[in-house]
Amino acid sequence: MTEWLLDGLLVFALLVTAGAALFSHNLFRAVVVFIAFGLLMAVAWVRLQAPDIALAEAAIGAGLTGVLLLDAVSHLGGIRPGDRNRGGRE
Amino acid sequence: MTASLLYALAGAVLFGMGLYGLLRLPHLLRKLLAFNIMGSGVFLVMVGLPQHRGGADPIPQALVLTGIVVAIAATALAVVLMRRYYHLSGMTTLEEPSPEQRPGGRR
Amino acid sequence: MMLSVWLPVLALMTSLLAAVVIFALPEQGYRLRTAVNLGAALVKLGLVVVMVWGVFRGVDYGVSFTMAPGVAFVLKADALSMMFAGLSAVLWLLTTVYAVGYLEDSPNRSRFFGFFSLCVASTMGIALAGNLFTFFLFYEMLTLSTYPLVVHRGTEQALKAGRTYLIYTLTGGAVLLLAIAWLQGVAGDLPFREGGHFTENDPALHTSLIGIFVLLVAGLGVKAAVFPLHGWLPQAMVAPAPVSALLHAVAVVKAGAFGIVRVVYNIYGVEASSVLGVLEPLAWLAAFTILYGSVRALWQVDLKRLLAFSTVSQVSYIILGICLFGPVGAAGGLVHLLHQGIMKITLFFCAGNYAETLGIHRLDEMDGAGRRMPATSFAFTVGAFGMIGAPPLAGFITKWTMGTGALDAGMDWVIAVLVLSSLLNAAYFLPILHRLWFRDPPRQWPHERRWGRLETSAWLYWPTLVTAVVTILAGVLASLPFSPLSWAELIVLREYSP
Amino acid sequence: MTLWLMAGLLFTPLAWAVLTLLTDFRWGRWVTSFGILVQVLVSLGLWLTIARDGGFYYGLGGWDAPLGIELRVDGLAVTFVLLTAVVASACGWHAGVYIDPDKAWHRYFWPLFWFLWSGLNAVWLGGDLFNLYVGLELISLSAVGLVALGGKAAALRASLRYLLAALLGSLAYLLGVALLYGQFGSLSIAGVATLLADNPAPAGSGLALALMVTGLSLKTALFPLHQWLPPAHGIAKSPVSALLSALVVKASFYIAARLWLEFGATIGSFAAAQLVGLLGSAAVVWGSWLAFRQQQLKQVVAYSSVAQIGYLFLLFPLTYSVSEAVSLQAQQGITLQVISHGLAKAAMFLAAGNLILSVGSGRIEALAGVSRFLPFSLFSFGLAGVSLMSLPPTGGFTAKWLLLQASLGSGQWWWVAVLLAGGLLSAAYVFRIYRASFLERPETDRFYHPPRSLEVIPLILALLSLGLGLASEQVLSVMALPFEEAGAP
Amino acid sequence: MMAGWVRTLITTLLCLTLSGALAASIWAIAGNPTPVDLPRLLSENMDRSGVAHPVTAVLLNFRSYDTLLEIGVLVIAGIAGISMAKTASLEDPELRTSDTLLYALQRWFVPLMLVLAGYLLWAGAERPGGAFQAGAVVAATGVLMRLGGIPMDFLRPGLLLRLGLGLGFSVFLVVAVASAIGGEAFLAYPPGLTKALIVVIESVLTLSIAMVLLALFVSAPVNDAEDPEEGGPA
Repeated sequence: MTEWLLDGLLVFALLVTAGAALFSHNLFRAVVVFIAFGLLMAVAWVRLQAPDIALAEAAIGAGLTGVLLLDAVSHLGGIRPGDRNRGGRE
Repeated sequence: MTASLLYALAGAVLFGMGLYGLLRLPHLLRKLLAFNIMGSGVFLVMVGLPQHRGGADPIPQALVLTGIVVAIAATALAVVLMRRYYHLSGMTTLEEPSPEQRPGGRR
Repeated sequence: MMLSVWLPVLALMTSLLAAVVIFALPEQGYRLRTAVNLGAALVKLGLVVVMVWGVFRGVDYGVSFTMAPGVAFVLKADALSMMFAGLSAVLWLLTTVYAVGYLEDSPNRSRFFGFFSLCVASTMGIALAGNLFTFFLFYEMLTLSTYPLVVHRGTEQALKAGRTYLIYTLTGGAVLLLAIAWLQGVAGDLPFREGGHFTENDPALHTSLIGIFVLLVAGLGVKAAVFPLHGWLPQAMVAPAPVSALLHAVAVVKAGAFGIVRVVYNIYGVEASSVLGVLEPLAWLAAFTILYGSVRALWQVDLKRLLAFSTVSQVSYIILGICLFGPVGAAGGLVHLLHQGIMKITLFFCAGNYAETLGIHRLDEMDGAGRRMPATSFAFTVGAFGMIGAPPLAGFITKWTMGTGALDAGMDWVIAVLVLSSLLNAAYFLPILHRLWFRDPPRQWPHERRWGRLETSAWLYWPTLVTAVVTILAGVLASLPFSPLSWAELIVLREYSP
Repeated sequence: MTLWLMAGLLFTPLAWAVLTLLTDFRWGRWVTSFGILVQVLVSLGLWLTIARDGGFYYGLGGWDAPLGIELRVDGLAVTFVLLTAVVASACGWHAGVYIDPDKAWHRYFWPLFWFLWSGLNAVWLGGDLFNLYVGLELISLSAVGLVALGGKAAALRASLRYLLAALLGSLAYLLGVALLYGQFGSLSIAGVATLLADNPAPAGSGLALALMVTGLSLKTALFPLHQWLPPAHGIAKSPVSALLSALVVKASFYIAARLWLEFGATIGSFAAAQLVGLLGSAAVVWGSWLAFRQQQLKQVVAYSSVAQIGYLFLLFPLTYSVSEAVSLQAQQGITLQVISHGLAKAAMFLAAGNLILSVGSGRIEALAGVSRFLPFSLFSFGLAGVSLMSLPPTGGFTAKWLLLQASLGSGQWWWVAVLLAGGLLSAAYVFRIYRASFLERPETDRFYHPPRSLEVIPLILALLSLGLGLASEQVLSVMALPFEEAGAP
Repeated sequence: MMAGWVRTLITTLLCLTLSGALAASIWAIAGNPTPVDLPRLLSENMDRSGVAHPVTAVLLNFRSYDTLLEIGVLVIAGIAGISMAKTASLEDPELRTSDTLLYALQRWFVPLMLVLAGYLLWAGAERPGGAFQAGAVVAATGVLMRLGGIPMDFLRPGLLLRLGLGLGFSVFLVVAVASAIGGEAFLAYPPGLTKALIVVIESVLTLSIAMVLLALFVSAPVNDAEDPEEGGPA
């Protein structure tokens, strides 16, 4: 039963973070939430008995992609105030 | 109903959400996030569905590993293109530039 | 025998190769290009003469290979193809000579002669095609290779005419393709065969066969300029005179008419066509076109446009002839394929001569041109009388034979059409002749050029006279073997008793 | 022997990709020309071998399907391998002359070119659903890289658009693969087809096929999913455009067609087949119309690709629940259409590149008077156009002839209208360009004359597409060879 | 054009329908048994694969062609990425992130991560882990160092970088071709050498993967060095 609860919560959290990554107003926050999504995916892979993917997801999905996107968002949207409306928020 | 199936079904929902994002969100970075979320959804279906019947299946797991590497390659390439595009056009969407924006890059 | 395989291919290749060589030659290579052109034309004429002799003795020339699943590429020489091939070989030689003179000093000659040769190659292919598929192949090639000739001058008017030409012919081609594909689906790949294929056909097929026939005639009728599909022809008059000559006398309109002959004789068969009841409406349509073209010609003020409407009228003689159920009428129609070619090319050469030497384009500028250019005007007179059907010229032979045939077939109304059309022909040609010979020349020609001893350039002078003489000979010597009439009778003989 | 040919086919492009990565553009050109030679010989050799002995399945690494990855080496696959060799070597040769070697980033052209080639070979021979996915990604990413190479903002926008469309398409395909694997536990196309033939169509596989075909249609730019194609193909450098239009879009179509032919009979439906055919027809009409409306020469050619791709999708309705003979006709017609469009479109893009190079502008009006000075490029363009108009004796004509027969034979006469109208519409846009070039302007020769080799290459391709019509029987006969079930050589 | 909300509505409906259909299909598929039992087939052949860990066996032996092409995809992305990169100094101060979180991460994590990478690589043959994970970790380390302002000149687009990009891929390729020369089929490792070869491949792959990912990260920033121009006249 606890396992079901855990799985249910995890899936719920996955969907919520995915939704937040897509629809949150602030792009920076969206990327941070996306990193959280990646970490949750890593946990999900552990639950699916796939430790290899969990490792890869943590390193690549959450880690590298996250850093790449964070770096990008800071350059695409964040630096100059004039672009905030175009870059940060759609 | 097993936990694997639950994850597979979650994958289906993630795919739909990602698809919406990819189609409707204008900002390129959002599109990229949406692509990655879609990808995660596909990977969940890929592993979750076969494992529903009998324990861990290494073959889809290996496929998903390959898929993740392809996805990161695509993402990284997209980021490079995007930043270069932004540098040259000052735009973060794929809309055709309006005439006053057309000449040259800014920054 | 190898030669029997290679002769048709060689006849085709001479002009194809000539085209390739000419495209590759530099624009300035005037002498070499002329040499290649004339050489190829002579070689081809030689090959055709050999083949005519062979076909007469009953040799089978042919080559075929499978091109795509279910269809073959077939080249075959029978009496009918040799008629068309002979016409195109003779007239190519003359027109080449003429065109060399006509286009002297004008730009883009390399392009012109290249496509000119391609055009003749297509005509040759049409003549030698052994089934509808091969026929269609060359038929479309003809469309494409004539387009650059029509728009050759590159003026707005030329490009507009080119567009009209393309819209008509490509649409016609699409309709023809549909008909051929449908026919293939109904009956398989049909080679052209004397007597046709549908002598004992299944009545269940009748509806499809009638539908296919209508589509075939519609597709071919565009090139043959049958009313109401003739609209492109008068517009295409902006092309240079040798091109008009070629389009009218040999290549395009004749390809359409020839195609209709092929369909009626070698695909459906005369008997099957008449059983299907498709010949009679076609005859009416042809008759109407004959009169319509003549009437329209009455009101033209531009010489070449007048000749164009005259062509619309004359080509339908061929179609009318083959629709007459009977060997004599058929021979009349077929012989007109040659006669009209020779007469019409004479007239166009003359029109070109007037335009090139004196700058005359319109009828009211022609006053007294007979005194300045007697030879050309003589040729024009011969051509015009031929068209009217005055004995003993070529046109008379046509009309006489067709009239006899119509009486044989019991289609008396055709006589009325022939007479009326002759009157109309006279009505638009005789005033021109009157202007040529009996009016005083103006003090100043619109744009005169002089070429020393002859009235015009030798390159333009001799072809015109030759065709005029041939027009006379074709009439006078009609009863000799190998005259157009005898050959047409040979074809009809083989057609009606295969 | 066959082993070596396979090795050459699969691995030399990859090896050359690495080799050229280490050189600069000029050296890369020499290395590439040697590689092209090897590839052409190998492709030809394999084609001849298959033409003699028939096809076979090849298990890579000694592992047969379903555990390993198997390659399906049959007549159709080697025909496309050969087509790729011809078109890619022409484009490579052209690019070597055409592309400015002094720009630093052009050194990356060659590795991307070779990766593209290897991806294409992998797709033609692929018999494994997931392996095809990786092959597709290999093609897509290298194609995107080629479009973006040294590009300006517009090129980057086009390539980003292209990238996103390609990724979306691949994901849809991959989801279908996931469903099929969940259903059958096998990734081999042949294996799944066998399983499907034995049982009635299981639930869920319909959606899998729909997802895969939709994803692949997006990558093939089927109307209305075509918007990404014209900007990308129009803005890339001409040799790249040629590669993209001639080969890259065909790769995804090829997979879709294979899937349909293997699975369609059991899990497809008449309505779905008609729908795909309808979209293809809409593509023919709409693409041609847009091509006619363009002001830029290369945009005309790019939109023409949208139209020509439309024909390919007539395969779906013309092979669904029809007789063997009709289905075969349709397949042969589509194969010919793929080949002849590949050759003709490559010729057209290369010739268009030459024309643009000489008049110094991409606009159609700029071509006025060019027919007098650049007859060769224009002639190649026109000859390729004849194939697009599907007039005889080109390969495009034979293709259309077979499709006409198939439509009439299957009773689906409504496609006839599409086939005939498509030819006329393509005539409209091709002759629009011809017309522009025939306009006479008083100026004398003001054009840059490109090197002769640039002019010869498209001419060769155009002549090949012409010759294809005359020799289609020979080409198609290789396709129809009996298939040896015997395993690896 | 359609109003924005209409498009949004249509897209929403499309995505909902798709998700629903997908879920239904998954549910339906989950109800049937699979006709092919691939995991069993795999475990039967495991002893011939040379490694103990099934995922590694699939990746580097049974389906090694996939992996080869996948590395190709990665290299392509790297090439396309560095083709956009400028040769200007990588020590551009603007590139340095002043993020304190990252700075802290860098100080503590870099050594740890390198060790982790080594472990992952070494463990790959028997336990979960392997070239991808190790490569990703190395790359992540590099990214951290880079963000901390360490220049890493070898990532400048040059021969060295290109060698690094191609290395793992070419070793893999050489093994594939060499195995064919040895008489086996492609990508079939000679018996006995399997384990050694797989370890070699894994190691160079780690290096290359890290290199590609880092190169992509480094080439993403754009500075004012020069505007790219249209190369060809097209």
